[in-house]
Amino acid sequence: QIVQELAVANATELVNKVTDNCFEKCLMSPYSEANEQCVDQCLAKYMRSWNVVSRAYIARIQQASTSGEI
Amino acid sequence: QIVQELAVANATELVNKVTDNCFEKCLMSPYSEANEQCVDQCLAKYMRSWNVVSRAYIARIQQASTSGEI
Amino acid sequence: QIVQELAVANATELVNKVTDNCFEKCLMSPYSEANEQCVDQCLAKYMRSWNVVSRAYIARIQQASTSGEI
Amino acid sequence: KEIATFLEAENSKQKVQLSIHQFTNTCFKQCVTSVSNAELSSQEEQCLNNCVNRFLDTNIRIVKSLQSIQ
Amino acid sequence: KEIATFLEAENSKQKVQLSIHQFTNTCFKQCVTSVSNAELSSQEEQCLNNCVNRFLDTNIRIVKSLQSIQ
Amino acid sequence: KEIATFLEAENSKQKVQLSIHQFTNTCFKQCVTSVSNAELSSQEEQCLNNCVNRFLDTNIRIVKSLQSIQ
Repeated sequence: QIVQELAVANATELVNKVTDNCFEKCLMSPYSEANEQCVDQCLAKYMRSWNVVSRAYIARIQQASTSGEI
Repeated sequence: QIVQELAVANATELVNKVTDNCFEKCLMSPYSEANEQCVDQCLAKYMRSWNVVSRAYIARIQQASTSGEI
Repeated sequence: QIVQELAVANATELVNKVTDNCFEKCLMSPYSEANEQCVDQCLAKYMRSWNVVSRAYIARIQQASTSGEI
Repeated sequence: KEIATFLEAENSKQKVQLSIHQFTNTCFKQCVTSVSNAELSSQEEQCLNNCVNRFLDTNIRIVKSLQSIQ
Repeated sequence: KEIATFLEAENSKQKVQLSIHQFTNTCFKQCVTSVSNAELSSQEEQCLNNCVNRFLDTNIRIVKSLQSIQ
Repeated sequence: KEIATFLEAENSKQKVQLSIHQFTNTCFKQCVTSVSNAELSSQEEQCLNNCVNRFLDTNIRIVKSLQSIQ
């Protein structure tokens, strides 16, 4: 049950951060127009970025762990 | 007692966000001068904005709830 | 044990805020170069700022407490 | 069981309140540029309304896209 | 009862610490523009002092206004 | 004892996840300026990689400096 709660927390965090970033990149004050295509591309790009960041961070942790740094 | 704690949490959140926003809009580095008139107007405008946002959000929730979206 | 947990929480908060601020001031996209000298100076300046802010805030609390404001 | 229902209702109300605080903070920054008087202009009020609705559109679209990926 | 007093005192100290972290973060961003050396200039130090005091002025004025509305 | 080990492992995994969310948020803002298509350019991907690594360099340097001061 804890694992499930953490998964929900992670999904919520992801949705909140993508919404903030893609709202910022795709919608401009006075916000009179929606821009769904931009939001879709932004989401795709955010997920790809998440993968790149994730790989880079885990590589760094493993490297530090192998060299006995942590 | 829980209701009261939530009310306090809400009031604290409101005070913090108004202070941040009105400090940002009314006071400029090097911060040598106070600007009480600006802070008063900013607070009034923030409370009006809170009401507009609140109505818009609740209208949207009710609409989604009526159409069975949520 | 509570005191120790609070000390850890404080140290973590300090490290996070210094890292954010000094990353922002010292490193520029595309982030291809490190800038250790800048980070060291930034950290020193942040700690000095922490001391100035701390003194100013505590002086204000004591003043308010003496004048019976709080 | 009544207590559980009561707590759940309070919890939902609290989430709505927190969303209103967050939206007001985000949309006030973008839509209210001048605080030289205490009234909202009709453009500012329209912008706040649009801001909430476009933010929710963005949020809903992202949630649906992420659900369809799974 | 002594434990309660101890915990309350720790809680107040912790709140003061968190405020100092928050003020340092906000005021460092505005007052310290260059980190080309490790010393604070007298202008920067004055700006940090003013920043804390003006932020507290703003906060107190907003709290008092909100209390008088109720 | 197995439960404690399990909870600790989940806790570490959760911290890694939260760091990845935070890094993606920070680095996406800086490295991804256009969302006019859904693919990451090689420059953007390189920037994201560098961003994570420079952020960690900064973080590690600050932690070590603060430890050496104590």
